[in-house]
Amino acid sequence: MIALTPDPIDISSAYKYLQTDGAGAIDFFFGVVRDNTPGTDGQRRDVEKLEYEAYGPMAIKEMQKIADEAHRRWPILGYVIIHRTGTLRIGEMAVLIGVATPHRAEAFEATRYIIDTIKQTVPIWKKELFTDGEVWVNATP
Amino acid sequence: MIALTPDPIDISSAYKYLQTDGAGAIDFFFGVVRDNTPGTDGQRRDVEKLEYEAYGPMAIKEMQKIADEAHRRWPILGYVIIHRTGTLRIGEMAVLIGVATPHRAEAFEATRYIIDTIKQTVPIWKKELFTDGEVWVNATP
Amino acid sequence: MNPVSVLLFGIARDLVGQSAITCSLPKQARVSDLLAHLHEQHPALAGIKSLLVARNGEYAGADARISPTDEIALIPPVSGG
Amino acid sequence: MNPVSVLLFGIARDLVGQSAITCSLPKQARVSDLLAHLHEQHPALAGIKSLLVARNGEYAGADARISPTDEIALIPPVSGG
Repeated sequence: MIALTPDPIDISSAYKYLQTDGAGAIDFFFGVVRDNTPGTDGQRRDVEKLEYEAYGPMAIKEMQKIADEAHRRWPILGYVIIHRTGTLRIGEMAVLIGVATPHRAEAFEATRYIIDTIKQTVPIWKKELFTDGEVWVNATP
Repeated sequence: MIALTPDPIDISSAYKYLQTDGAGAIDFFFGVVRDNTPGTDGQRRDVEKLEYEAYGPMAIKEMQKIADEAHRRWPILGYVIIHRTGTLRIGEMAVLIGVATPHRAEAFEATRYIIDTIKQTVPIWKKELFTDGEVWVNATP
Repeated sequence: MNPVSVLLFGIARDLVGQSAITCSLPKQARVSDLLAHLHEQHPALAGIKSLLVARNGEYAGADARISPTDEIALIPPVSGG
Repeated sequence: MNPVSVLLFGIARDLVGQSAITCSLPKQARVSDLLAHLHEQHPALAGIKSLLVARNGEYAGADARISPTDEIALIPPVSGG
């Protein structure tokens, strides 16, 4: 299952979706809005909220490619990739990756592959909003 | 939080327990009862249910040692280790490991360290029950 | 010349001030021509670390051709997750 | 001689048929003495891949001393998770 959603992500339904009788291991990764970020000067800067924006149809396509590649590499019984869009407050979940496999090593590896690759290729953008300004993450030299 | 419990493990409360404002990444590992296991002849054998037994006080102590060591190695903001005991049916969750950290690499690494080490040192035993017999896992030559 | 509509996201949209613009490009134009045109018309785009182009929802290389019916989007550095 | 109570778990309990047994060990006995005694009294334990001993909830080496007030447990190969 792959989704972009403006609504809060529900962990329990993602877990239920992944339960299959052959699964011995399920790994979940949650990306959560942290209350601080290193500023350009390396100093900690307090984050107020984040805004996530996606090029929806292409983002779905790119996430599907990542899931397909993960399927080729590991014996995946089920996966869930859900990315939130819109304004997120501190502590809210921005992304949930879930992978069910027969054994644990492959669940960890596939989950990590999926989140690492999402951060590299999927057209989703994050703006950090501070009390005194805002920054599109990773966008400027 | 470290617990042994005869009751079903609740994901949502584990997640809530881990949410802190400094956490950017949370990794969850779930060990789930699989419907099959490789038999001694390497052939797939259908599992009916599992029974987990623990030497409770020592199991808690050993899990605490693992959590403490993980804390020394990674910048952990919170962790949950819950292991089920008693009879478990196919698809039920036997163990939940959850780790919250500022960044994702350390969440994956710490979670994997904890589950890998639990399987090596914590006095918990698993019996596989088949339609035609039973086996204490890993107990005989 | 062909009119080509270009979707803008994230910092690209903020710098240009619009979420879509229309460019006039020669027939047979390539992605590299589009980028050159956009940088000329919107010098502020130079403030972005890197810019890729998607054609019909797929990343397209500098030599890819652009036709008026293609859906074109500018992709600044992604930062999802 | 000292009476020492030993907790049994998993396959060890199944093979011996009891969840706790009392052994009579010499004063100053070590873990290795306990294991030798148990293997003699309960030859079925030889069917287990390996047996460790816990003393007061901590793994104890072969040379560790056992006193009557210690909580002693036999630890067959663990298989949690």
